[in-house]
Amino acid sequence: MNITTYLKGFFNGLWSLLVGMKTTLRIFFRKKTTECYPENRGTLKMFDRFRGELTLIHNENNEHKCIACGICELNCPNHTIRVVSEKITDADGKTTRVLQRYEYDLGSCMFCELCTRTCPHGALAFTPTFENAVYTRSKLVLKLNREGSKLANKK
Amino acid sequence: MKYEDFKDNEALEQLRASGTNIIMGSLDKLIDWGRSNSLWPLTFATSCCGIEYMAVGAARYDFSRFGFEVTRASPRQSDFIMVAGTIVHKMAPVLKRLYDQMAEPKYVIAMGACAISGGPFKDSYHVVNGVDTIIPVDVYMPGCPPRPEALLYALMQLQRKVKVEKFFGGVNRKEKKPEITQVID
Amino acid sequence: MIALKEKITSLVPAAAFDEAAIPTVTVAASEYKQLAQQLRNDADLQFNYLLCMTGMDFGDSLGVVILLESTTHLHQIYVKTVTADRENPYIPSVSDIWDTARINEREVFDFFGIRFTGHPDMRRLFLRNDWVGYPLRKDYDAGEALNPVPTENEDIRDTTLTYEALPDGAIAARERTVFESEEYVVNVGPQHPATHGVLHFRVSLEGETVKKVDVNCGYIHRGIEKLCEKLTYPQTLGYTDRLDYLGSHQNRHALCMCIEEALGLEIPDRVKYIRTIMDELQRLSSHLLFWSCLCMDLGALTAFFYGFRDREKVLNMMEETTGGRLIQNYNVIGGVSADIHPNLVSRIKEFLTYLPPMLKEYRDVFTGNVIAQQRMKGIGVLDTATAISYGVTGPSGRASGWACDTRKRKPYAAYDKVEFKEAVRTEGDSFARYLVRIDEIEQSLHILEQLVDNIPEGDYAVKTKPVIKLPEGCFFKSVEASRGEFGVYIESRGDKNPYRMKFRSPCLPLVDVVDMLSRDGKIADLIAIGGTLDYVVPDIDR
Amino acid sequence: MFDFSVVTKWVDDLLNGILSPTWATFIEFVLIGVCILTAYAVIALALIYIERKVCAFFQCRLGPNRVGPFGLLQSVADMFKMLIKEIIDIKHNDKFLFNLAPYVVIAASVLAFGCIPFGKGLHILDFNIGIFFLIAVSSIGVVGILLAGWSSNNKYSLIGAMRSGAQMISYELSIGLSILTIVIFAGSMQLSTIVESQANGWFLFRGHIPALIAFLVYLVAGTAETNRGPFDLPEADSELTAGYHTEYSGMHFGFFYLAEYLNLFIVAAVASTLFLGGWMPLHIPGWDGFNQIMDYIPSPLWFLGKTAVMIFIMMWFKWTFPRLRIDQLLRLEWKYLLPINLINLVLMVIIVVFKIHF
Repeated sequence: MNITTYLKGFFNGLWSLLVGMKTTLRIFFRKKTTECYPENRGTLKMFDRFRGELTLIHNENNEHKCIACGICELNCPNHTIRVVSEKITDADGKTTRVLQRYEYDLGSCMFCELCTRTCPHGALAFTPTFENAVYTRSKLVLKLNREGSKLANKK
Repeated sequence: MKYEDFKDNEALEQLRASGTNIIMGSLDKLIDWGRSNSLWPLTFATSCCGIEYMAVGAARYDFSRFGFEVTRASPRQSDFIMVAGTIVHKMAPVLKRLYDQMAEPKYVIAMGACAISGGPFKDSYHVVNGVDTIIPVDVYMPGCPPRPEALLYALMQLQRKVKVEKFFGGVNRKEKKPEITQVID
Repeated sequence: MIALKEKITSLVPAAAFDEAAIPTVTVAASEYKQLAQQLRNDADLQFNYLLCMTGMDFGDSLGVVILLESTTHLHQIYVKTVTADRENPYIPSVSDIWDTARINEREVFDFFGIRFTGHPDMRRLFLRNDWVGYPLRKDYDAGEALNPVPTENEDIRDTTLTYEALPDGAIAARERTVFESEEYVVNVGPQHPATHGVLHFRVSLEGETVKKVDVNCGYIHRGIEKLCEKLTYPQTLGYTDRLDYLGSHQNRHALCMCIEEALGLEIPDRVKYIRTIMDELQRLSSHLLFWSCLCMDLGALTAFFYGFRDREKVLNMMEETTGGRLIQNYNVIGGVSADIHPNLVSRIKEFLTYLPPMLKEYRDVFTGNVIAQQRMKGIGVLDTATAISYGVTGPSGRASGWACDTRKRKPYAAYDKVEFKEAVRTEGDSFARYLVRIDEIEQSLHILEQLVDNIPEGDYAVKTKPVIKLPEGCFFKSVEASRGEFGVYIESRGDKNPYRMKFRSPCLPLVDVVDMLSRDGKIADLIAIGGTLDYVVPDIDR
Repeated sequence: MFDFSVVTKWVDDLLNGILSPTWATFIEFVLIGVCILTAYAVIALALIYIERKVCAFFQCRLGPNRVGPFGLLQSVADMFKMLIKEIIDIKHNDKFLFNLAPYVVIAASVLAFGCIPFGKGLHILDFNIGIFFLIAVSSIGVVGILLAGWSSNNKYSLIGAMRSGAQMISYELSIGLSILTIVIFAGSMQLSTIVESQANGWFLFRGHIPALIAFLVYLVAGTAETNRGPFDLPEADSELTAGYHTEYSGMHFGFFYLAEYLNLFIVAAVASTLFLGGWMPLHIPGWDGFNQIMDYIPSPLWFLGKTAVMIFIMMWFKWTFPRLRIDQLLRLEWKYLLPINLINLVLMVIIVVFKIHF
């Protein structure tokens, strides 16, 4: 190593360090990019397509569209959904399957959307909620059909 | 965030109710304030959730606002372990050991479906169905992977849990003292 | 194709030749090695790149299917060999012909219990040494009773077995030492900040100098391949996202294309464009993450945040359209799950002007930095022939002078309609690997620029049958994922679930070369090499 | 300019007036001990907060802002937690040395801390070989680190400690030589004399190029001495998990943590004392009005201000550069800094002998 390469290497190295320091200092005074959750909770809006948790869509009359066919349960790759139904015979002697409990384990859902995509009646949807952390495991197994809800009449 | 906005307050009230001690109450409050605001995570991630965990540390979400950014690579110095990702059979004893190596008080957050229940890989021959079968879990955070805000929410839930703990009063964590092991070197 | 057939039948008359898009040669185990050697060395064939090795359980027999490719002639061939003995299956090893076979044969041994004679290191690769049974065999019982969750750490052995086929047909087992008892062996991992997940290196040190590295995988082996055998095709899609989660869209793209090709589905141009755009966005996010993590590994903590700051912008774009930040879940069989979001085009355009100044910042902070350069230049040099032999693809392969970009070699989606440069460098060191990725960020921007205004009108998906059944046969399709060639191999028996689904992981070869590259370097070099190879552990372990 | 020796004198007289000399001295010891430890803790906590805020700003984020106003109480919360965190007892280690090591480290930094002149008359230890004493005691710290690494019975710790040893011994040379340059210039090793002799201009300006070079070398070597990035090899997160303090938990780790920040403060304080005039206000010969205005600013403020600037520069280093490799680290010292320093020393001697300084 001769003296010129020694010095050249030294000063080039020094220069590159100074360039780096200049850049970081510039960023030091730049506006920060942090979003302040939870302070911004009021204004925070998820993207429409974001999948937070599965819901059974209920209309204002507390009616849903699930006929308890079980296609979603069948399509779910890891048994996240359990559809409990019962057969009810009405006055005319016609037997229909009625949804009793729509169980959904939020703690094992992989959000693959196969349930919503294969549902023949469009009864399911993902909502963009994300504040779901809890202290007890059992609270993550949700019952999706609301209390007293019933099947919406087809029009 | 207001108290009512949080989920699962019932579990919190249960904790609060146990082992009240009025005299030491204010000292407890001070300690809890310190602990809850200085939760240092262990640098630990196994899969996808780990990337979201990094994203929370990065500029956009920045968990340093809460004082969580001092991620320690050594379990001895960290306060909680974020189980971010699938835990498989081969990893299970390692996780257990990491947990044992941590100093009290220590907390566990199960992040994502894999850590809660095995998630997508529930049926696999090599996946542990939920880390709560190996170590006690304080907060369950669903999602696959949970988004960064959900992670911050879970951290706040953990803070709330820490805040109702009693240092001098009753013992909330009924656990026997773990055996002492060496850091995996 | 005829030439290939003639050539092979002349070489090994006993081989059965099956013509298809990719021809298959079936040979007996006794002739397998000889055929492999000839395929590799014959001037007209030159199958120098072992793309994919799949262990198979055919029901009555066990076997191996290897997919070979020639980097000069660009032809491909499957070589299949079987052994009927399920109790003590032996197949000759080809690890001395293709280096990458070494780790792949260990994987096959781990999953199927096939022992390879002549292989230097027949240890389990993913599962624990005390694991009972071979999980990917069809008769394996996956119950908890056989293999409960262990409570004790694995007793890691310092010795390994190698099997030798004696001339009289008998098999002799010999013990070989991995680490001598007096070596100073440090465990880097499984929980270590620089292994990018749960990878376990056992490093033999002499002071600061690394003497030997033994890779111990499997701390995130989730058994995806076995899971897929029980799932229907649409259900398997979700699992590809979770292999290499930084290339989730690309992985899924490969699987979708493989299934679509097998079904003979015609994919609309719009879908191809959308998929290409999302692929490139994914590549951007992955490379930005690579940059961040490398900087962090080398101790430049601030740079990590710059990379993530810009990556968030990419994630925003993807999330708005696909609904997922990391796990995209966007490709479906026959198209994509939803049309692109109306904002996507404008967001991409905004990003195209946003990123270049940031790239300059990267240069100032890290690329040009004398410390960073000295830590990467000349460190971990991988030459072209070795890279091919080890099957090191992607940016790491290209840094070694191997033009291995699948987008150029086997164009898919809309890659034949765009113009871009394949970033190839010849130095083969860590710095070259780093620069290739920086170049690829620029090329990705360039591709996006060409595509974003020209997305053709049309459907975003074609209708498929409710139950998808693939015709009988084997199918392979590969894409250029962020870390290399990601391939999907499906063996179908005409059912609604695959008989065997194998993912060609781009990261497995990467972790395989760590030992070779980091020998006689410093501990810090090991970190730099690991960082620039940029493997994702769940992709290795699957 | 207010002289703090008035206050100390007053306290001394008061105590001697009402107590026997032995008791008075004893109480003075206790008082000073309490003061120094309080100052130590407060400065360390403040520095931890500042570091976290500064690094956040370099990284386009906000940093702690939820605990107390602007997150000011963040490090206080950390302290509370650390104080009651379990101290794990480890099997198969050298118990005595393992428990001793953090105290050695903290004692070394407290001793060094005691030498620093905070303001006019605000001095704890001031004797004729002050700077020599400071160098000597601050190097005790490395013993603590080596002990910690050795006694932990952990391979990472051992590698970290060995790195630290190599690093400290090398960079001690540069620190010593660059300080020697200034000692030649000042003609004294007493810190108060060094500060006093900068009344007409700081050494950085008066000493021509050699002083500037010595300053830069001192900055680099000082950063290395504190084990901070880009020289944080002994605890390199991504290589050795936590280096020599991997096995330490609770307050024992807290001592290492505090000592790291205090060493940062000490290095910065010494830099400002030697090169930037310590507590001496900025005086420009001839500008009497300006000098008088400068004198109105209390001397501790001057000192802390200069130290703060130095600390910021060292944080700036840490948050910009990647970590060096061990061979680069040693090459930088032995091939660049040491030769430069030696030449610089000769230059300084020439300048002093021929009196060509300001």
